[in-house]
Amino acid sequence: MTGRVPLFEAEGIVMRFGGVVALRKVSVTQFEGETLGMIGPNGSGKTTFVNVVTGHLAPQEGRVRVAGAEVTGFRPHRMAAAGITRTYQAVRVFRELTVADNIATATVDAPNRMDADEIAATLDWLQLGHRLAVPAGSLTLFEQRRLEILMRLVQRARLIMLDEPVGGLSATEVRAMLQVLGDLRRRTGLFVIEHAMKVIRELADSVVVMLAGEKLMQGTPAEILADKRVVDQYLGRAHA
Amino acid sequence: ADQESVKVGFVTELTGPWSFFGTACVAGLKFAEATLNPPGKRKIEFIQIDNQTQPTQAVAAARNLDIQSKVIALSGPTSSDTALAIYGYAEQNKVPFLVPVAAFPQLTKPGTRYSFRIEPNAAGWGYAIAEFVAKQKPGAKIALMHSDFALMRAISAGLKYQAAKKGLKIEPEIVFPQGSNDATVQAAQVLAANPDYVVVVGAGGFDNTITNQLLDVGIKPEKIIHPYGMATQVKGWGKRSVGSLYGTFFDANLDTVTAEGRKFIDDFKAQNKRLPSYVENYCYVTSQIIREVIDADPKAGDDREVFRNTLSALKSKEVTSGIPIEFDKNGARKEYIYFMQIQDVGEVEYKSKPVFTTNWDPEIIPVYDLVK
Amino acid sequence: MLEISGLTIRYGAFLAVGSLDIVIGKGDIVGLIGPNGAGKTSTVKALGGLIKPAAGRIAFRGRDLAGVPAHERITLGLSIVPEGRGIFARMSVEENLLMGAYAFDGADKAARMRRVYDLFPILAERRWQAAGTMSGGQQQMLAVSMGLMAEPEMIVLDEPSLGLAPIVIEEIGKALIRLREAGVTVFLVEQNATLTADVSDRIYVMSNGTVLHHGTAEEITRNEDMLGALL
Amino acid sequence: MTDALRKHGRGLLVFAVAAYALPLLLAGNRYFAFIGGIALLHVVWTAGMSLLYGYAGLMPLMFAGIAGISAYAAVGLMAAGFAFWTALPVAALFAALVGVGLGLPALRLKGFYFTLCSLVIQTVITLAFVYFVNLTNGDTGISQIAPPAWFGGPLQGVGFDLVLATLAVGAMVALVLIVEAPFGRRLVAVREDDELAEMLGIDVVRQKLAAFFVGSLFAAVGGAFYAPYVGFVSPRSFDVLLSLNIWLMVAFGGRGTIWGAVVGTVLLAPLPFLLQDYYKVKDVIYGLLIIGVIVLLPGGILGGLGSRAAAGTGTQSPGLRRKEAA
Amino acid sequence: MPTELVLISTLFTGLMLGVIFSLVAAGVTIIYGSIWMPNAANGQFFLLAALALWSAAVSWGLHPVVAALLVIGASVPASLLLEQMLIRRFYDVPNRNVSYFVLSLGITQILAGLFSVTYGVWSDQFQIPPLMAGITFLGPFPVSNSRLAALVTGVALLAALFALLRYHKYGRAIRAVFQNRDAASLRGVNVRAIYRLSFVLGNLVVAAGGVLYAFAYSFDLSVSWSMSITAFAIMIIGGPGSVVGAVAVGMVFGFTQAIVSAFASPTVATFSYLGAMLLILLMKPSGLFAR
Ligand SMILES: Nc1ncnc2c1ncn2[C@@H]1O[C@H](COP(=O)(O)OP(=O)(O)OP(=O)(O)O)[C@@H](O)[C@H]1O
Ligand SMILES: Nc1ncnc2c1ncn2[C@@H]1O[C@H](COP(=O)(O)OP(=O)(O)OP(=O)(O)O)[C@@H](O)[C@H]1O
Ligand SMILES: CC(C)C[C@H](N)C(=O)O
Ligand SMILES: [Mg+2]
Ligand SMILES: [Mg+2]
Repeated sequence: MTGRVPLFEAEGIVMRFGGVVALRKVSVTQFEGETLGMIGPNGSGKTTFVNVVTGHLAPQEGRVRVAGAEVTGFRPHRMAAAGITRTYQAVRVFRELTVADNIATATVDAPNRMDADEIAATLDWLQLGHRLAVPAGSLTLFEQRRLEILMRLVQRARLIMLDEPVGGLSATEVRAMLQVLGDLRRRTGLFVIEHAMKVIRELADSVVVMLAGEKLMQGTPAEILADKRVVDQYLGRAHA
Repeated sequence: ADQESVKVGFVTELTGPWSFFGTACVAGLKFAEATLNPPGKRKIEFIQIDNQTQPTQAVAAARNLDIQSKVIALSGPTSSDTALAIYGYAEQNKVPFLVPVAAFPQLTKPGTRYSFRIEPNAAGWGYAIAEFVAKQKPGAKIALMHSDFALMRAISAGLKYQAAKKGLKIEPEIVFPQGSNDATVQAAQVLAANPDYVVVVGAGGFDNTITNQLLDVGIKPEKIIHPYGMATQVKGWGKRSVGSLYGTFFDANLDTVTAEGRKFIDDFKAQNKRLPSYVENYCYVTSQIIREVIDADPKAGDDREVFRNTLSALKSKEVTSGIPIEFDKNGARKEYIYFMQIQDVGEVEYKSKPVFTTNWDPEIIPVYDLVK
Repeated sequence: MLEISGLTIRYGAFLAVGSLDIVIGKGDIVGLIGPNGAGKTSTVKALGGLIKPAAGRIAFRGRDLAGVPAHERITLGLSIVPEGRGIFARMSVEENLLMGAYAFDGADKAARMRRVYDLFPILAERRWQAAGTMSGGQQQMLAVSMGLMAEPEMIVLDEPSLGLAPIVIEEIGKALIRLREAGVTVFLVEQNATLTADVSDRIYVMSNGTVLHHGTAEEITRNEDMLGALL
Repeated sequence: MTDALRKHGRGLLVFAVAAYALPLLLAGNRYFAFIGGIALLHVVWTAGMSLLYGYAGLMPLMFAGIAGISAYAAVGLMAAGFAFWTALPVAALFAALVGVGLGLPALRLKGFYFTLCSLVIQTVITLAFVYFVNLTNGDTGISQIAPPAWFGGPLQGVGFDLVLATLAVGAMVALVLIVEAPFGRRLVAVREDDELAEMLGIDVVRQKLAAFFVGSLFAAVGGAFYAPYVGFVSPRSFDVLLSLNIWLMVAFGGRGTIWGAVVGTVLLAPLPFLLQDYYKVKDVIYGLLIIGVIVLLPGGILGGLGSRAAAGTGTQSPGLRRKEAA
Repeated sequence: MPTELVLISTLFTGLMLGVIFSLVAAGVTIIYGSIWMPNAANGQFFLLAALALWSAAVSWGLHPVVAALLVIGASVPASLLLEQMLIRRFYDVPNRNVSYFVLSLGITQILAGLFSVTYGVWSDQFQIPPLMAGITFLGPFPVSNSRLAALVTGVALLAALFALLRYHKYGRAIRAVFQNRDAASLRGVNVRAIYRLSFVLGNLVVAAGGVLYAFAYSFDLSVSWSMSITAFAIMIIGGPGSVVGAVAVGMVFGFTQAIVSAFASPTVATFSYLGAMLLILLMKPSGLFAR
């Protein structure tokens, strides 16, 4: 198991909102070079988990470690400095600012940011180069999703946690996005929440299945897709 | 006739929180205009500017009048804040400044050269209340309720100083912050303390509120003293307050009012549907003093130093009341106050009778040290 | 039930929908699919009266909707579940549902609520939770439920499957079919071609503001090209 | 830094020429010169407000209070025997820190609630000015404040006006530099979406605090100069109306446009003085003017013309610009 | 029984002030919570109602009750006119709260200017003839019947307002419109009608507050700003848009004012509730009753 360096370790996370327990002692570790998927019914705690790992929420119990150091309860900007970042379930960019300003903003407090050439190359790769002067709010959804990723890349994030990256995209765009993500996983750590099984199947090395705030199981896509509980409670007959 | 008119800058409160006083003052001034410029005499012209009851604006206006209009002297403020702002400008720039209505002692603090004040200083009003109460009831207990304004702080400082000397007790003292609107609880507290007199000095409408609350809880009007009473205030206190006391420097019910003063009162009443009070009177008198200065030395109309010196040396009387006007080396007058007791309050007029008069020298108590 | 003819929508100079024709019969489930930016949501907004079309006519049950303000359309029996959820984030789930029946004073709201709770039990469990704190998928369920609270003649759903677990999407499909059985007309605007194909009687395929194809679900799914493009 | 100066160089030059010309042209008339000086002082205040309102999206209505704290502190220090030039930095720093301390609770509020809260804080400060008589002399105010010493003599007349011009130009240069620096970019990010900004590594709380401190510093420096320039301070000199007016000047001229605030200031600051003779309608005119602008030009005078320019700090990132040049 | 006297008067004062504060803050919060307008002119509207009452009752000599009804009634057409001329222009403007704030400052400025050269010149203090004669004793504490009537009316108004917003669907509609305007209109809410209604209702409540205040206290032109600020403070703590919050916090403000000024001093009271505001916000930035 040499080279199995963890990107983050989440251990026994408990997150309660009043009476609702969103996470019950969830432990997940993601290793470098590995793409982790997360699936689960609506409200099973996936987004909450990302919120905890990226510092948006401080858990009531449990700890988060990055590179061996405890970071539980760190605010998001410190997580970003540690290279752990995320995108949002509903796309989020600085809508009023131009694409170029969005990028510049992403680099402003990134200690390890890309230089101009690398940024230009990444822009080309994500096909956003011609949109620099456009306010981000008037980009198409797919472009905005790419911009979200670009803004994490220019920071040289070590891990990008994607919350439903293909949500709202058309079939063609989903395919294009899959290609993007396929390339992306070679550049950086990826953690993907999706309801679109195709995405999970194609990207994830290992999949965490959440159910009612608990980690039901973890396994390869093939393993979890074959699990009866997953089919019954999440996928439904059509996917069986 | 080829002489230019003498210009006097009149910076007063035409808008803002003190606008009532500024406007009343201007109304008083207007009645003097008929007699101000008799044929053959050099014309005196008042240039009015609004200071918005704002010290900054007051300074700017003073500067405007000084530089743009080249006035010979400044006058006009009816509130201590604006008067003090202009005071600084006048002293620094050597412009004679005749304050009609502003009671804050420091306007004539030692070393003052260009500022002169007609209204007695407020610490003295407090002194006078203590004298009055001590005479009515030696060893009396006084409750003091006042808003937190400079003027009221000065009054209470004088009152407390003299009360201590006269063996009077001040308890409780209740200070209301600016913008207060209720005194119900305080009235009850005062009632509970059972004082012999209650001195009430609220700002604006709050003065009525306090008075009403006191009357509501059953304090007798005879126990209530207002350090000063303008016509609108007396009307505001209303019929219920018959018997209560207030201080004043000029009142339509005084016997000492001269024939000219009578005419002033009647004319004013006809036009404004109310009696004039000391604010209007002082502004009326202000113009008369300036006339006298110009008449006394023709050069005073052109030279500020001459104006200042002539004014300083002036020995005159308020035409309306016959009370002497003389300034000491700091520009303060020999001071006096009447205490009046309300006997009836009507729609336009009210009736009151003098119950006490006192006068004093500005420095009979250490006013300039009492309030800074 | 609904007749859209020559519908044209502009945002400034930008033409989002150009001369669109759609006809929906009573009791049908009609799908509208198409890629991002095709103009689907714009069409839905025009149906709801949230934007004013540049040209064209929308007739609901024979009545021209042109002069009918947004808030009156629901009382005509046209209930719209907008894209992006259209919930009231700081109201409880139950209050949101009550808002769903806002326009129906005399209605038995408790009974209506029971029916949607049957469809999405989690909502009953969370009836006091602020809608905005629900998970993305839960919010989507709530949005659909609000649309149903109107018990409309016709319901228009803009991307109801967004963010939902596969099994829930299936449930929604079943629910739509049940609605049709109850006589409700359904206009399903989707990107999820599978769901649309599964439940729709007829499908319109839209791209760049116009209808590309139109036919029964089988016709569309049989068309290989189209399938390639959509699935 | 040079980028910033290049970008705004023309504007700065025009402003500097105007600012210095003003006292010289008005030198013959101390009254107009005084109004000019007051306007220049307001430029310092509105520059700080521009930073906070236009760039950080914060709309504090306690600037007058902070200016007042600084003014009272400076006067107090001068009374204690310190030279104005020593008192100035101490007072300004102190006031800006007090401002940050008072603003802390308000800074936790989002959007407009921050504004309303700061309005209440301003009211508290004014009350305190009246209440702490020992420190402030209450509502009597402090008059006859001595002018600063300047090369052996008192700083007066045109000399003082020119110092104010320098101050105003300095404030604008500082504003330009700040806005074009990474700090400015962070502020814009915080304004647009603070949660996203935080996610991207920006320490939002710290940026807000820093912005608030810097903005308050502008207010405080202006306040410290105000005292000897006008020669009189009282609680009413620094009341809520001044706070509102400072903000209005920025909104009036155009939010987020550097020069909009200056235009707004130059138009509005002298108005109360110039309308002095029309006191009966003065407030009504002022009110109608404000309403007229907000109805006809919702983005403010300059903002209404180039609203997009208002949003960003530039269309291209420095990194990209470098590449193009290469 | 002096202590009992002070105690009862404290309670009464808390209630009286609380009711006035609550009314004004409720009016302010209704308008903010629907059309998103932080109305800085609310204090001027409040004063306008009080002054109009003074004119009607003193200058024209109308019976105080008639004058009061007239003034409160007149607030409706006045609000409608204002809505038509200015307010509705901004319904579709993004960030309209800022535009509205500027607008309301303009209105404040105009009204203040008008008051200053009219009422400000006529008098420095205003007092309305009593609503009814006589005095009632609450234990040892005498209250003028006029004030008692103002208090009872105020409480009744608050109760009615609460019932309207709680039990009438209009209440929920206001909140819905505030949170998601398009969604509300799709659910059948006539957004513009709600806006208009809220503006009128809010102003009516503020005007009622002004009228009751004028019956209970003498006043001068300076009440306007302090009322504006107090109403804003209450709104922020109570949670913007929450009428329940406005009433609860309004009462707390009233009682704090009364209690602290009785047992410490009126100045401490003013500092204390504003200080409490800062503390509460430090702990709960969204306000106590945020919705
Ligand atoms: N702020 C909050 N307050 C109360 N409950 C919350 C809050 N945030 C999340 N929850 C609850 O926690 C649970 C987990 O929500 P989460 O958003 O993590 O789900 P999810 O797995 O991402 O679902 P989806 O697939 O629908 O996005 C849900 O039941 C949700 O209602
Ligand atoms: N308010 C607006 N202003 C300008 N352009 C707009 C606006 N709303 C939509 N558009 C543009 O109109 C076109 C159609 O948008 P619409 O939202 O109707 O598409 P859609 O088919 O619903 O797409 P999606 O699948 O992403 O929801 C798009 O190009 C979009 O960018
Ligand atoms: C009218 C007066 C009571 C005002 C007072 N003379 C003052 O100095 O402020
Ligand atoms: Mg989620
Ligand atoms: Mg859409």
